[in-house]
Amino acid sequence: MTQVLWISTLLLLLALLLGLWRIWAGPGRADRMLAAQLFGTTGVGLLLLLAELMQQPALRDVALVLALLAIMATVAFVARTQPADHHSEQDHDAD
Amino acid sequence: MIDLLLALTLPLVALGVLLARELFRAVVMFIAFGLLMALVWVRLQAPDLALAEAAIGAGLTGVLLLDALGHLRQPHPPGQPLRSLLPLLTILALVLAGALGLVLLGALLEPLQPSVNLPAEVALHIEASGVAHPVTAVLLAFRAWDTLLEVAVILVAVVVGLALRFSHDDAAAESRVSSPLLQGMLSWLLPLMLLVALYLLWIGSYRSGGAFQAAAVMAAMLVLLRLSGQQLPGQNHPLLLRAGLVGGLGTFLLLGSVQLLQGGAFLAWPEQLAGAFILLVETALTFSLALLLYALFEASPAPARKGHPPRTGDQPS
Amino acid sequence: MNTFLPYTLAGGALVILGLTGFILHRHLIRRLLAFNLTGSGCFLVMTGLAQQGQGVDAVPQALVLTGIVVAVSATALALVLIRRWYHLTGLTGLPEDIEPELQQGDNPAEGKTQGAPH
Amino acid sequence: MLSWLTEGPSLLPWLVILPLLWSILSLTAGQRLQPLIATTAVGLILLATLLVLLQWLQRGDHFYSLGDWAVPLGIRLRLDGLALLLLLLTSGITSVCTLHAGRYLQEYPRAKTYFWPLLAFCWAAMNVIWLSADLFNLYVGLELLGFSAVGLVALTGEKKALAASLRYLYAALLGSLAWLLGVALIYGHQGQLDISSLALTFTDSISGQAALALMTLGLLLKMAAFPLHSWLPPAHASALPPVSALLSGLVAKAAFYILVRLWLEMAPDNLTFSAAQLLGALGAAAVFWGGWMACRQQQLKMLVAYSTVAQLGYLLLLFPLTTGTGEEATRLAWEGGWLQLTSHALAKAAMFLAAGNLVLAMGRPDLPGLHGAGRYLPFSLLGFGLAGVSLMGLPPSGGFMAKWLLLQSALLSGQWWWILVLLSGSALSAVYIFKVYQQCYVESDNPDRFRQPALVLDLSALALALLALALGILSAWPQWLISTALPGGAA
Amino acid sequence: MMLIDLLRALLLLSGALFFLVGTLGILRFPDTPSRIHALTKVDNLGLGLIVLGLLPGVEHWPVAIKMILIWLLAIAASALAGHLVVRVCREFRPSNAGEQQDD
Repeated sequence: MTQVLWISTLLLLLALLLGLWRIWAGPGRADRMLAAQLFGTTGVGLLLLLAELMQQPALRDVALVLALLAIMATVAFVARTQPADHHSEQDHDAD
Repeated sequence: MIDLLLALTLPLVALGVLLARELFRAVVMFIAFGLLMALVWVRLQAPDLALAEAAIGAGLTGVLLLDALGHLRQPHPPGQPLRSLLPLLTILALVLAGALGLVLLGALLEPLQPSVNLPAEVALHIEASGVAHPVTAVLLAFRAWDTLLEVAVILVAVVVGLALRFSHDDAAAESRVSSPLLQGMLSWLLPLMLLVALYLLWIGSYRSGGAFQAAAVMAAMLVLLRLSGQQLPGQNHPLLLRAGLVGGLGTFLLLGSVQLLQGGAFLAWPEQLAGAFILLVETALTFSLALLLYALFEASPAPARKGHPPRTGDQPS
Repeated sequence: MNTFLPYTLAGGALVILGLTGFILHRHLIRRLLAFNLTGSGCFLVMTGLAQQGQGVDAVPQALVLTGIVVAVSATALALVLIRRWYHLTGLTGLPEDIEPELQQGDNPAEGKTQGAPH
Repeated sequence: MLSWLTEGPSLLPWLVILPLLWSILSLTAGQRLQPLIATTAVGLILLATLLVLLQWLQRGDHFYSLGDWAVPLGIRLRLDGLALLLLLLTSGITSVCTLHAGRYLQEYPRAKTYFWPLLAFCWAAMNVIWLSADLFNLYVGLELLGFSAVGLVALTGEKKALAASLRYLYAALLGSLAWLLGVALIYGHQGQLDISSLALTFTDSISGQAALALMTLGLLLKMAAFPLHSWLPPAHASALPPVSALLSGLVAKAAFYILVRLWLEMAPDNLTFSAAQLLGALGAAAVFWGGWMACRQQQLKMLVAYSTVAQLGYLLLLFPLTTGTGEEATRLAWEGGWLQLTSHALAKAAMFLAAGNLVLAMGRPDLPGLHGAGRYLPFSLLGFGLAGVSLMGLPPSGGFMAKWLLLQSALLSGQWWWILVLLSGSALSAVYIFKVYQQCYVESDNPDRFRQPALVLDLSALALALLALALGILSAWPQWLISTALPGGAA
Repeated sequence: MMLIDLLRALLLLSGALFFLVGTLGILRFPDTPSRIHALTKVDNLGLGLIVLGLLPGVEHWPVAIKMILIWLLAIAASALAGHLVVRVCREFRPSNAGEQQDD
């Protein structure tokens, strides 16, 4: 079982590195932001695996916090980083 | 294997942050760096730091930076100065970096001979500290003096932010997201965040967690609330807000002085009640630090609307 | 204990990279990023080195926690100043080319804003 | 009373608690209560300082364990003659600055609201640093000091002040990181952080040397030593005058104080002859460069700020003159160095306050604006002039006494080259101070443009200048105080 | 016991593989909407599989609830992120196409 956990952890780490490449390569801002989002989810998975592997239950709390706050960067990106002269259009958007 | 991979990735990501041509890319890379740091702290057997890094490094700092980025978008005069000095600076930086690298390599690889075994000391005295979790014991008993001053440090940063804030009219111009989906999600996400914050606060006395991590989660909750364009309850009571900001430091000082006023030492907790006192201080700190961290975000000057140049502060009358 | 060594060295590398970036970048936010990277490097060295010697140690962990909070305060403080500076001048860097040492007398920017007649 | 002084609990923590309480109260109380709070707080802090002095006279040097946790686990405060000197100096100068600011800030209603809490934090941070004996606690103290000082500089929100405060902040942050890295190395290799305990175990290792070098670099940046000084003049010149006085008089000295503690107390054996000479050479370069730049300035406050760079340079001469120079020369240099710090703190605070008054009166910040000041503003000019006497090192000022002691030490130890530095530094300061005077005595045809500053503004500058002057005559007591803290316990 | 272990191993490995494929997905798809699709679908499935694989190993039920909660949170977060970013793309397509250089 431990080996499986190790291999899964390594695979996830690999996915993490790929995600890093995605953030670097872009090309657009939206892509970078999304890649960062996925990066966070991958981190959550990694933390859950490590909690089992290292026998550290506290790591699940870390994963919980990470999952809770995962949305923050994207919301800040959408709310604030977008062109400042567009706020009026942003406000009355309906989905 | 994991350790080597992580340890190698860290400087590479740092390089990415520093070399990114577009500033936005640098900031997103930095957010990813924060997350990697959280993983590194996990591997360094420091879950408390992983928690703090996940909440502060990947959460709040990222929001602060993205928020600032949004305000710095107008084109600025091209050709930043200092072109003439740049080659000189480059050489200087490289020489410095090289020297520092050699020195550090030497220092880091030197065999360690600690004259004191502090972890053993911590284990020896943890019983008397009133809490079971070593990091909390260090923060709120053994080295409470540092923690007290650190709260003051945040307060100073907030005060400077308040002092430099633009007038309130400008603040109305800032953008926010208004999406029904976001509102719907926040209606259960925010209470959940509050719950998790309280859980972290409580669990800090015997496991990883504590005031700072709890405060960071709570601050994130307030920031999300603000980003989604909602009013904070009590936002229009400046005195209440001020009281909240100084409340943590005040409570810490007050409870720390209880023994002092009875002839004991400052920051010594009463023998039987040490655990209760620490929990009390931590609770006050959590709420106050959350407000402070939120204020770090909120106090930053809002952008001026076009045609309304910001007030430039005082002119002698 | 050897698992901690790679991180200590990575911390050292971060410090060096961050320092170089801090010196070479002119954009204030980039310098702030470099500062944060250097800070993380210092924290890694602090924890990693101590734990290499003595195993898991709560003291450096607590110190680093303090350090992280101080670093986020520093970042926020700097961002407040940077924004205010940007809104007043439209610059994202310091006016390095008007270093007082290189000028006859004093900062010309001062002369402009204060309009001191000679 | 006497028994309470000898046996009662030490009052050291109050020196930090009181300013922190002040800042909390001033942040929550309304505008009208501020003067009352400030007066009470300053009064109480002065009282506490005085009582701490009395306690020290009764029981001598002592430690105070915070939370009753012993080192190496806990943090302790340390009171010795040197810390006491700086506590007294801080209380004195800050009180006068508070007095000055109370009147001066009436012109700056917006800045006033946040000036008081920041000032209180700054005071708390200085007292933390003077009393701290723990490397990491010093880091937190340095950050608290740096942030509040940066905030004080930025307070007016003007362009110039913002640029200066940003530069100051970045320098301070870089300095703190260097310090922190040094602390990390020391903790990793030694396992403890208390300076006095480390002094017993500090070994001559690569990591030890690297840590010392890093921490020294950080502190040199923070005290604006020669090649790293460029952040200081704009920051000190663009702040409000009471802030400039505080920064130049006291805040800039904090890093030097720690530097001395570090080298002469924690790792005296690691300070080699060449390292000490190098530190001295940096100081000498600062004396020349700062003096030269001060001579070239056209703005009054920039001139005074560059003079600070020069005067801080003298302090670094302490290192070569106390390293391997024999007992008598070491003692002379030790007393001379700290006396220089004391007299410069008083004189420079006075000079910045006076310069602020002059600028306020003239309505313009440049030197030609001073024309006619000699005739119409003699009182404001007197404060400036008396402070200048001490800076130049003319008898009977404290500056003279300090330089005289340093001179004797240099003679005794055969390091004649420092004598040249001392003499030419004094000559340079004479040049820039006379340059100000010269402008003041150029006749002005238009007396109406002067506005007489309020009496309390002039008086506060004058009081500090007189103290600096009197320090030369009454130097026996401070000298004794300093000598009790001589490293190696020669006293 | 063996069967459960085998199942867990299968779940964990396929979860990790899903992550890898998902990340590759965002690497390979040509435009932002389809990349968002890859993000929200695949990585949540991956995390779900990993959580499922880990569940039999936990001793206390609150821990299991916590892990499921984490999974739900992650799903909600990436759905919301996808939604918000799509909206931004729709609004600012012209300005989003090219990269601006900030310095």
